[in-house]
Amino acid sequence: MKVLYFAWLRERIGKAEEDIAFPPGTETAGEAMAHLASLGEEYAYAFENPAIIRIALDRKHVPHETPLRDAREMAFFPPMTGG
Amino acid sequence: MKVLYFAWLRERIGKAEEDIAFPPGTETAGEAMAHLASLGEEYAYAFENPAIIRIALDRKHVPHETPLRDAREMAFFPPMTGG
Amino acid sequence: MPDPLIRVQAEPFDAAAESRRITAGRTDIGAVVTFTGLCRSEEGSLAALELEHYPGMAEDELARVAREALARWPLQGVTIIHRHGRIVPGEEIVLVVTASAHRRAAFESADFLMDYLKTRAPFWKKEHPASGAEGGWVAAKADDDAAAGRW
Amino acid sequence: MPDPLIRVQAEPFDAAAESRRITAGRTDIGAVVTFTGLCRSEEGSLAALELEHYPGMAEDELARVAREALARWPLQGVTIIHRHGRIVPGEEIVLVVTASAHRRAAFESADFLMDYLKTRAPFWKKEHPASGAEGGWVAAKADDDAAAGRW
Repeated sequence: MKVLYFAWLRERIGKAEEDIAFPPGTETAGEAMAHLASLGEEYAYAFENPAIIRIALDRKHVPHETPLRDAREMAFFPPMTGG
Repeated sequence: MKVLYFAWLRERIGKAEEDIAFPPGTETAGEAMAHLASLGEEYAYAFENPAIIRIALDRKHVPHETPLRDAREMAFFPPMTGG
Repeated sequence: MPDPLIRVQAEPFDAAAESRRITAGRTDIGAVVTFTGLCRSEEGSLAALELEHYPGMAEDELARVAREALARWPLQGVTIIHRHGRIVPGEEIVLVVTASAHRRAAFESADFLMDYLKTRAPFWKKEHPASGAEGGWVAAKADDDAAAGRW
Repeated sequence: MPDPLIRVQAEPFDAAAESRRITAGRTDIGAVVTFTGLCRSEEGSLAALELEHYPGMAEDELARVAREALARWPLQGVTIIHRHGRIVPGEEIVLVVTASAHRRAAFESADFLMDYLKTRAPFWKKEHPASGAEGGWVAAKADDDAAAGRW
């Protein structure tokens, strides 16, 4: 799946996007995040406080427990500060 | 005293302003209005519903019971509809 | 506290220029709200509005409500412009501009100013119908008083 | 119901032109509210803001909040423009324009749009200090969430 990172998540991980093949049994957006957090030190740092991370599936805000189903793009970012 | 009329008060009375010497004993803005209402048919028509008339003394909104004291300009008008 | 800019005029105004006048050269303003009130045609039934005002008192009352807003909210600028005379549908009647470091103060004070000037500023609207019939004075609305009572 | 006009762009915008775009040639609009959000220098401590956004989703979310406003208030026009990229103090960041027959709908919907886009639109601000030190990401404010919760 195409995975995007924004703001300090992007900076901590060191890339803006990548393709990730999530392991079988990865059902929800939150489980996908937990998998990413296991990919290395920079990921662990980015996701050290999972409760504050916002997730979008196919460009829509979703709760962490949302099933991935056939989503094609997932994005992780801190709370928004636009406006 | 200089007396001004605006909007439909001006139209009913047929003039925008005039000088009025109020009779001795005219203490308040409301009493001044009652005197004006006695000056003729057009005045009686203009002031037929005194409760809705707004009064300004020297260009400040005042309640009807406000003493005239040494005010130099009094204005009568309907509720405002600007904005 | 900045001085409010108050104008009562027959001429149209330029909302953008008034907004720029407040913000130009400054870097401490985070939010600018402009309110523009326009003359509606009421589905073609209105040919024009005639706005009568009390010269002198109109300016005084607009300045009074502006100073009240400046006392209640932390504002870096307040502008109120109110037109008088004949105004046709589509034309602008009134402009309020407020500027503040923060958006809440800018929104609330602009809203307050419109409510307050509607019930305090000595202006009266007469409608000239498109039919050519004799015009009538607009009646004050109870909900304008209620709106001003919110503050 | 009118289509909202949504733009996400690096370039500055022209608030007056956007307001005119909504009102031009119409006589059924009685109230136009514009909100402009500007970059503050924080008493000289800020050199610039860098606004990152999620292309595609940013436009979608702004359109979503605009459609929500159109569903909740009787509006004749809604425009939202949000800039991204480097923005220096004094420059404009965001514009919201709402137009309605009546002032209450125009005020409330503009206020709503700003509260909502702050908490839903995927934009992130990084501060570049005037000192030349490494910039930091602006933290989301709890009172922005509280403000959005009012609606």
